[in-house]
Amino acid sequence: MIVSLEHYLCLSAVLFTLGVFGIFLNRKNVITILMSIELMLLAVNINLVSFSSYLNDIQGQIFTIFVLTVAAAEAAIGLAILVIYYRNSGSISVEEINKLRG
Amino acid sequence: MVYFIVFLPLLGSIIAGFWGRRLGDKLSLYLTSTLLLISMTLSWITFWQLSSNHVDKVYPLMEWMNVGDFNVVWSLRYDMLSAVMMIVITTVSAMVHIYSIGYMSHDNSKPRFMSYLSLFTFAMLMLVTSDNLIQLFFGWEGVGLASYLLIGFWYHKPSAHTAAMKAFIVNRVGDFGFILGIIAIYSVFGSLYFDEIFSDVEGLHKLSIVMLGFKINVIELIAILLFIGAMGKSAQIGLHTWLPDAMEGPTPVSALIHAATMVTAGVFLVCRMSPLLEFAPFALNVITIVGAMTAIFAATIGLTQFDIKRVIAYSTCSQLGYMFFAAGVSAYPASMFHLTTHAFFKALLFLGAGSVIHAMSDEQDMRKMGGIWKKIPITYALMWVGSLALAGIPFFAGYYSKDLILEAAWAASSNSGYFAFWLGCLAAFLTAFYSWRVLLLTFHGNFNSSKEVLDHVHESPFVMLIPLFVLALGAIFSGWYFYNDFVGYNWKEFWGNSIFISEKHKAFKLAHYVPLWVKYLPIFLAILGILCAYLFYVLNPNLPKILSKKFYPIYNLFFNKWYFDELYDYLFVKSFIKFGNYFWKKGDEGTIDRFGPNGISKLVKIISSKSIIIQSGYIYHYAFAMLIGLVVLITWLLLDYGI
Amino acid sequence: MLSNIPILSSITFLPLFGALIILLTCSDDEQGGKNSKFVALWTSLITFILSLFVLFNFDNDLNNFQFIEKASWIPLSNVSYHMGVDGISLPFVILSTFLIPVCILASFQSIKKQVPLFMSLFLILEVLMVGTFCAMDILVFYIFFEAVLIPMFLIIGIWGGVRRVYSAFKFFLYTLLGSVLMLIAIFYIFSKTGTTEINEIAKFSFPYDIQILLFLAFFASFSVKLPMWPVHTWLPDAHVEAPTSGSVILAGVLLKMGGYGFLRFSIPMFPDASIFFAPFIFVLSVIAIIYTSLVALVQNDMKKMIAYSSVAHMGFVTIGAFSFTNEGLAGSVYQMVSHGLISGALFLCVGIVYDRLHTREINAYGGVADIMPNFAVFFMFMMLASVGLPGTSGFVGELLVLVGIWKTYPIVAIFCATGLILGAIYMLWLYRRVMFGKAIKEEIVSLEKLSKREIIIFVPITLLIFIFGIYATPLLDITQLSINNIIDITEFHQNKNTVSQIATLKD
Amino acid sequence: MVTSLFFYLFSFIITACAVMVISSRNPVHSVLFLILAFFNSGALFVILGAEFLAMMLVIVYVGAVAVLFLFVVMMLNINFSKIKEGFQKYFPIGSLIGFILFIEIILMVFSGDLLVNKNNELNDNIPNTHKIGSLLYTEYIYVFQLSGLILLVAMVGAIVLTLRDRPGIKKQDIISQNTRQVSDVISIVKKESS
Amino acid sequence: MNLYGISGEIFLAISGMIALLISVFSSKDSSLKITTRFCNLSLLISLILIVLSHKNSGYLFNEMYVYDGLSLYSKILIILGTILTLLIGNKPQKIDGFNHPEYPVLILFSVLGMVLMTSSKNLISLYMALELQSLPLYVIAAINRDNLKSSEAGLKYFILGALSSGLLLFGMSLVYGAVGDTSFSSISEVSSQNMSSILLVGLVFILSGLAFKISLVPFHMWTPDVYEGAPTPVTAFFAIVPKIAAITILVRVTFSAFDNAVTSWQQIIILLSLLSMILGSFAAIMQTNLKRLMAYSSIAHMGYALVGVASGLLEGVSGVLIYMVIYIIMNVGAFIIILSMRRDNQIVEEIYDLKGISKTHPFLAFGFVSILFSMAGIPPLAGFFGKWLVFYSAVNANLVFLAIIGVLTSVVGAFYYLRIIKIMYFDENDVNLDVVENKSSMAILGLMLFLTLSFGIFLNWFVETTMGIVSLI
Repeated sequence: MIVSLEHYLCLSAVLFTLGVFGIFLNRKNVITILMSIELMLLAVNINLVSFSSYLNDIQGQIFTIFVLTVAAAEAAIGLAILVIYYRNSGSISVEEINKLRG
Repeated sequence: MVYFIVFLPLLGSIIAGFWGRRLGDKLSLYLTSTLLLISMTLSWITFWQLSSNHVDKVYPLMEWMNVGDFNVVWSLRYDMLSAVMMIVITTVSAMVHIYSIGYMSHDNSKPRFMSYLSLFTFAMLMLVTSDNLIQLFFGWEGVGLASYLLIGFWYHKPSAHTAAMKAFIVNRVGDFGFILGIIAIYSVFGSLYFDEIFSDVEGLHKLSIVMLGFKINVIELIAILLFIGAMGKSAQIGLHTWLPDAMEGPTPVSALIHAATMVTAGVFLVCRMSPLLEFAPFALNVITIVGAMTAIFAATIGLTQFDIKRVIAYSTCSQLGYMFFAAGVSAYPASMFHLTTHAFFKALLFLGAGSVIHAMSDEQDMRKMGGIWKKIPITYALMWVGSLALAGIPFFAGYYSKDLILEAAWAASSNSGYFAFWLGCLAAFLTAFYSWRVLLLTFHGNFNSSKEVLDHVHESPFVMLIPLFVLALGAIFSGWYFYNDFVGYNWKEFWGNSIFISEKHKAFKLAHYVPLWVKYLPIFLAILGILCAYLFYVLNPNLPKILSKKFYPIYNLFFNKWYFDELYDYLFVKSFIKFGNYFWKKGDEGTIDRFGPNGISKLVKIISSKSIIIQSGYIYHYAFAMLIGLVVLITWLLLDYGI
Repeated sequence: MLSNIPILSSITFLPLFGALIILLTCSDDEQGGKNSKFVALWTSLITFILSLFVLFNFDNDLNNFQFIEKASWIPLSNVSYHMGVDGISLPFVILSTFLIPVCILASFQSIKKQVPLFMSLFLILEVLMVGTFCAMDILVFYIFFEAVLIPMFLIIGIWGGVRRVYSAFKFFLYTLLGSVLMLIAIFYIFSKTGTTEINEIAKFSFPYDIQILLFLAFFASFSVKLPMWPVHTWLPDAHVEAPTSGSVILAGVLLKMGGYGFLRFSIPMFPDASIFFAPFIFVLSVIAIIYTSLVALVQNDMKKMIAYSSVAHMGFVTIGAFSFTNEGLAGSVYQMVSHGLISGALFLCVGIVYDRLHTREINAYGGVADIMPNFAVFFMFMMLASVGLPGTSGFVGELLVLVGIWKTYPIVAIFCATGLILGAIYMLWLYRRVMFGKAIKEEIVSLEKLSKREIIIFVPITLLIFIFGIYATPLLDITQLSINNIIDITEFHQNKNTVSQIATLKD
Repeated sequence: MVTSLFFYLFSFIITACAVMVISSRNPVHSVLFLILAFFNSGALFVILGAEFLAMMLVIVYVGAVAVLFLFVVMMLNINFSKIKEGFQKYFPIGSLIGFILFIEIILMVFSGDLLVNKNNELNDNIPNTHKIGSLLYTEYIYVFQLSGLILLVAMVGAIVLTLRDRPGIKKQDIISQNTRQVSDVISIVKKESS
Repeated sequence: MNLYGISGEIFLAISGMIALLISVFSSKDSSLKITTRFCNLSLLISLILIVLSHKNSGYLFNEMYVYDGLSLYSKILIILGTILTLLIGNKPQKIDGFNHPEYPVLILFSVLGMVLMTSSKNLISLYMALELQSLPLYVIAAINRDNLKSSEAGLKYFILGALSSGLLLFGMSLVYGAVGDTSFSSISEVSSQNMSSILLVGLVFILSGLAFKISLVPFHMWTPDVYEGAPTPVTAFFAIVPKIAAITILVRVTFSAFDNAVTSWQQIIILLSLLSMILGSFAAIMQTNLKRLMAYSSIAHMGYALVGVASGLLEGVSGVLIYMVIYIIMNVGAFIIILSMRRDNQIVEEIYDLKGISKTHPFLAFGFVSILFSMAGIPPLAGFFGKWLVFYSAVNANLVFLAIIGVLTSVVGAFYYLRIIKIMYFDENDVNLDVVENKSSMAILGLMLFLTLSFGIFLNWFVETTMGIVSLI
C-alpha cells in the first residue's frame, strides 16, 4: 500500500480541524488557543509540503519556509500581546476576556 | 345697465367691508343703501324694457377657466327669468338695507353688516344672471357664504355661529348634489351653457349610464342631483333643518335671505332648468312630492313653535314647498309668480316681526308678548297685511299665486298632483291658522313680560317703517299687477325662452279651467284657519293646552320638529365623530402607525438588540461565528457544485 | 439674449449662494440673525423675480420643454445635468419660489435660535425644490428629490415642537424608505434603456409585467410623499411639530413632489401599469378623502387638523391624475398649486396664533375674531378656500378633478364629492371654535393684532388664491399642452389594451 | 510498505498529540505535546522528501517557537482553570460544525479532482536544500526580503509592547557615571563650630 | 533587474528602518513628533515615487509584484489615507495615553505591507504582504499597553487575525495543490479550464481570510471590539486604511485570479455583502459608543462596497473603487471630529457626550452632520454617489434583490446616523466638551467636507479614471 497524497491531506484535515476545535472549544487559557493556531499552520505546512512533493514542484516548500517564518513572527507578537494583557488583567482565562462586547 | 345692477352692490360691499371703519358707520350705511337703491331702480327700468321688447342678452365679462371643452366664461345673462329675480332681489334687498339702518342702530359693527348684505345681493345677482352652471354655482355658494356670515353675524352667541355652521354645512350637502349634477350635465352635453344644453336635451334624453350595475337615465339622474342642490338651498324636507336655526341672524337677514331671496334660489334653479326637467318625468314627480310634503310638514311644525321668527321661518319653508310642487307639475310660471309675491309678503312679515322684536327689546318668544297692538299700531297693521297675503285671502298677492299653484296641482291630474293638491290645501288651512296664532299671540291678549319691557315698547323709526310700507304695497298689489304677465294669457310671450313647458305637460294650461270647488276650497280653508285661530287664542285660550295634552305624541312630534335634528345628530354628527375617533385612534395610531413605522422601528430595535447578542465578547464565540460562516459557504458552494 | 443665460440653473442655485453667504458670514448672535434674515429674504426675492422672468417668457404654445440647459456630467454612463421646464413643472417652480420668501418673512419673529442656520436651510430647501421640478434627467431629479429630506429633517428637528424628534425621524425614514425603492427602479430603467433622460425614457415602452413592478416602486416613493392613505401618518406628525414655515413648505411644495412625480414619471413612463392600477389608486384616494376628513374632524390640534385635510385634498390630486382626462389632469395640477397656497396660508394662520399663545390646542382659543379682526378675515378666506368655495382657487381644482373623474368613473366622483361636505364640516368647526364666541380668556383678550409684516405675508397669497379662483385660464393654459401629451400616451395605451383584449377575445 | 507504516505511526502520534494539545489541562503539557507533534511532522516531511523543511521545522518550531511558548507559560504562572459549565452546552454544536468542516475537506480530498501534474520535473540529483537555496535568493528574493521585514516588525512590535523602564529599578547608566562631576555629588557644608 | 517599478516601496522600507533609528535615538519628549513627521514626509515622497514609477504597468520578481493602474490607485488612497490619519491623530496620541515613537514606524511598515499587498500577483507574495500589514496592526491595537481595553483589543485582534490567516493559508495551500502554481495567472488559467472542488474550497478559504481583513460578516466579529478598545487614533487608522488594501486585493483575487469563475465567487460575495449590510445596519442601532458605532457603520459600508464586486462587472469594480474614496473621505472627516472632542481630558466615546454641540461648536457639528448624511447615502452628498454606482452595477448584473436589500438596510442605517444628528442638533447641551481644534485637523476637515458636499462634481473624473483602471485588470 502506497501512501498517497490523500493520506497526507487527510492528516492535515484532521490537524486543521483539531486546531479549529482548539480555538473555539477551548475554555481554559489563551495560550492553548495560540497553540491551536500553530496546529493549523502545521496542517497547512503538511498540505504544502505534500502537494509540493506529489506535484514535483518546489514552490510549496518555499512557501512553507515563509509560513514558518511568519508563524514565528506571529508567535512572538502574539505572546507579547498576551503578556501585556496578563499584566493588565492578571489572568489569561478565555472566559474573562470579555470587557469589550455588545 | 345690467353690469351696474350686478356690480354696484359688490362695490358697496367692498367699500363697506374694507374701509367701513375708516368711513364711519353712517357713511357706509348710506353708501350701501344708496347703491342698492340705484341698483333697484335700474333693475326695474331694465325689467320694463325687457318686458316690452323681449330681447334676451348675454353680457360677457371675462374668461374663467378653459380646459379643452371645459370652458367657462364669466358673463351676465339677462332674460325674463333673471329680470324677474333681479327686481325681486334688488327691491327686497334695498328695503332691507334701508330697514337695517334703523334696526342695526345699536350694533357696533354696522359696516360689516352692510358689507355682508351687499355681498349677498351681489352673489344672488350673479346667481340669477349667470349664463352657465358654474357661474350659477359661484353665486349659489356665494349666497351660501353670505348667509353663513350673516347668520353668524353675532358671533359672540354660540347659538348664532352654530346655526351659521349648520346652514353652511347643510347647504353643502345640497351642493354636493348640485355640483355632481353640473358635472353630469357637462359629461353628457359637453357644455355648461344653458342655451347649448337646452338645445341638445331633446336628442339626448334617452341616454343612460351604468352605475354600480344599475342602468340609470342620465337626464333623470341630472335632474335629481340638481334637485338635491335645490333642496338644500330651499330648505326642503330633509335638508330644511338649517332654516329655522338661521333665525339666529339679525332679522333683516332673515327677511332678505331666509325668506325672500336666497331660499328661492332652488326654485329659480328648477325653473331655469325647466327645459331639461321637462324630459325627466320621474324627477318631476319627486319634486312634486317633496314639495308637497315640505309644505305640510313645515306647516305642522309652525303650529307649535313659540319663537316668532321661527314660525315665520317654517312658514317660509312651507311656502317653498308650494313653489316646488308647482314646478313639479310643470307650472313653472306659477312657481315663479308665487316666488315673487312671497318675497314681498314674507319679507314684510319678517321685517314686521323684526319691528316687534325691536320694540320688545330683542324678545322673540311669543309667550312673553301679547297685547301690544296699541303701542305699535303701524307695525300691527302691516303685519295684518302680510298675514292676509300669506293666508291667501283674496285680492292680496298670495291669493293669486297660491290659488294658481293649487289649481295647477289639481289640473296635473296625476297621482302626485292630487297628492300635492290635498296636502297643499291642508297646508293652506294650517298656514292661516298659525299666521293668526302669531298675530293673536303677539298683539292681543295680556302682556306677559316685565313692566320695564312694556314701558319700553315703542313704534319703530321711519327708516324702518318706510321699507315696510313699500313691501306692504308689494304684498297687496304684486299679485294683481303681475298676474297677467306672469301666469295670465300672455305668459308665453312674457317669459320667452327662459321657461319651457313640454307639450305633454298641460297642468299649467289647464289650471285656469278647474272646477269651482277647487278654486274656492283654499280660500275657504284659509278663512276657516283664521277662525280656528281666533277660537283657540282669543275665545278659549285653554283649548291649545287641552288639545296638546290630548294629542301629546303628535304635539310633541310637531313641537320637536319631527325630531329631524335629533335624528341627524345621531346619524351624522355623532357617528362622524365616532368614526373620526375610531379611524384616528384605531386606524391611524392603532393600526397604521402601530404596524407601520412604530412597529417597524420596534422590530428593528428588537432585531438590533438580538443581533448584538452574538457579539458576546468571547473569543471562542467569535471564532465559532467565523467557522460557521466558513462552513456555510463551503457547504453551499459544494452543494451548488454537485458533491 | 435670454437663451444664452442658464436661467433655470440661476434660479436653482442662486439661493445656494445666499445660503453660503449666511453660513460663512453670519454669526449665531442677534446681529448675525438679523443679517441672515435679510440676506435670505433678498436672495429668495431675487430668485422669485427671476422665476417670474421664466414665467413670462414661457411659451404656452410650444409643446415641449423650454429653457433647456444641458451639460454632460458622466458621459460614460450618458448621465447629464439637464434642466428644463414644461407646463407641468413651471407652476411648481413658481410656487416654490413664491412660497420661500413668504416663509422666510413668516419666520422673522418666530424663529429665535440658530437663525442663520435656519435661513440657510430654507434657501437650500429652495435650491432642492426648484431643482426637483426643473430636472430633466431622472437621476438628477432623484438627487434633488431625495436631498430635500436633509434640510427638512433639520428644520423639523431643531425648531420643532415637543415631539419633534419622533416626527423628524418618522418623516425622514418614512419618505426615505419610500424613495429608495424608486432609486432601484431608476437604476433598472437606466440599465435597460441606457439613458436617464426623462424624455427618452418616456418613449421607451417596457414590458407589461416590468411596468407593473416599476410602477409600484415609483408609487412607493410618490405615494408616501404625496401622501396617500395608508402611508400618510408621517404627515400629521411632521406638520404638527414643524415650525410654521416648515409646515408651509411641507404642505405647500414637498407634498406636490409626489403628485408631480406621478404626472412626470409614473403615468407617461408606465402607462399600461398606470391604467391597470388606476382603480386601485381611486380606492385609496377615496378612502383618503373620507377617512382623513373624518379624522380631521376629531382633532384638537389645529395643525394636525389641517395636516389631515391636506391628505384629503391630495386625494383629489391622485384621482385627477389617474382619471387620464384632460380636465382631471389639469385639475390635478391646479389642485396642487392651489392647495400649496391654501394650506400654506392656513399653516401661516395657525402660526400666527401659535406665536402669540404657544399652543395649538383648539380648545385654548375662542373669540379670536373679536381681538384680531384682520386675522379673522384672512383666516376666514383661507378656510373658505380650503373648503373649495367658488371664487377661490380650491374650487377650480376640485371641480376639474370631479369633472375628469366623472367622465371615467362617476361613482368615484360621487364618493369624492363627499369630501366637499366633510371638508366644510371640519374647517367650519375649526374656525368656529377658534375664532367665534366671546373672548373671555385672559390670554386671548391680550392677543396682539396682526403686524404689518404679517399682513404683507398674507396679502399676496390671498390675492393669488382669489385671482386663481376667478381667472384660472392663465395657469390652465400653461399646463394644457403638457397634459395633452400625457393624455395622448394614456389614450394610445388604453386603445391598445382594448384592441388586444378584443384580439384575445377573438382567439 | 515501510513508508506507509511509518506514515501511519507518525500520523497517529501527531493526531494524538494534537488532541492532547487542545485537551490537556496543564498548558505546560500542551506545549510539550506540541513539540512532540512538530517532531513527528518533521519526520513526515522527511518521508515526503523535504529534508530541509524537516530540519527547519525542528529548529524553528521546536527550538524557537515552542520554547518561547514554554517560557511564557512558565513566566505567567497560570493557574489551572476549571472547565466551566458552559462548555458542555456548546460542545455538541461546536463539534458538529467542526465535524462538518472536516467531512467537507475529506469529501473534497476524495472528490477525484486532485491533479498531479508533473510539469516542473524536479531534478532528483540536486538535493532538496540546494534547490531551495538556489531559488530562495533568486526568484524569491522579494518574498525573502518581505519575510525579513516581517521579522523586524515582529521584533519591534514585541519590544514596543513589553519593554518598559521601571523607575524603581536600579540600573547601571554608564554615561551618567562617566559624566558625573564632583560638584554634582558632593556638597561641602560648613559646619559651624560650636 | 529594473527595480524602478518598486522604488517607492523600497524607499518606504528603508525610510521605515531609518525612522526606527530616529525613534530610538531622538530625545524622549520629541521623538514621537519627529518620527511622525519623518514618517509623513517619507510617505509623501514614496507616494511621489510610486506615482512616478507606476506610469507604465509591468511585472517584477517573476510576476510576484505587479504595478498597474489598480495598484497605483489603491496605493495613492492608502498612503493619502495614512498621511491623513497620522495628521489627525497626531495630537490626540499623547492624550490618549500612549507615547510610543514606534507607533508611526509600525504604521509605516503596515502601510508598506498594504501597498505591497495591492501589488501582489502571487499567493506567496500576497500572504507575506498581508502578514506584513497585519502584524504591526496587532501591535498598534494594543499599543496603549497599560490599558486593559487596548490590550484586550490587541489580543482579540491577534487571535482572530491569526485564525483568519490560518484559513487563508489553508485555502492557499489547497489552491496551490489544485493549480500546481501560486501565481494568479496560472490560477486563472486552471480555473478557466476546470473549476475543481478543491479549487472551490480553496477559494472559499481565501475569501474568508480576506473577508476578515475587510471585516465582512461573519468574519467581522473582531471589528467592534477592536475599534472600541484600540486608542482612537488607531481606530481611525483601522477604519480607513487597511480596508482599501483588503478590498483591492479582493478585487484582484476575484477579477484577476478567479476571473473565469465568476459564478463561484459571486455567490459568496453576495452572501457576505448581504450579511454585512444587514448586520452592520441593525447592530449599530443599539450602540452608544461612537467608536463601536463607527465599527458597525464600516461593516455596513463594506457590505455596500462589496455589492459592486458581487455584480461581477467591471463597472461594479469601478464603483467599489470610487466607493472607497468616498469611504475614506467620510471616515477621515468623522474621525477628525471624534478625535478633536474631549471630555475630562479623554477622547469622547459616548454619543451622548455630543449633546447639543451644534451650538457650542457649529462648524464641527455641521461637518459631522454632512458626513453622517453622506454615510446614510442621502444625495447630493458623496455617500449617495458611492451607493449609486454599486447598486446600479448590481441592477445591471440582474441582482436587483441585492440592490433592494441594500437600499432597505441603508434606510435602517440612516436611523442611527440620524440619531447622532439628533443628539448633536436637537438635544440641549448639558455636557462640557473641550474641543481641540487644531488647525491642520480643521483644514483637513474642511477639505473632507468640501469633498463630501461636492463629490458629484468630481464624479465623472473618478468614473473615467476607475473605468480606465479596471478595464486593464
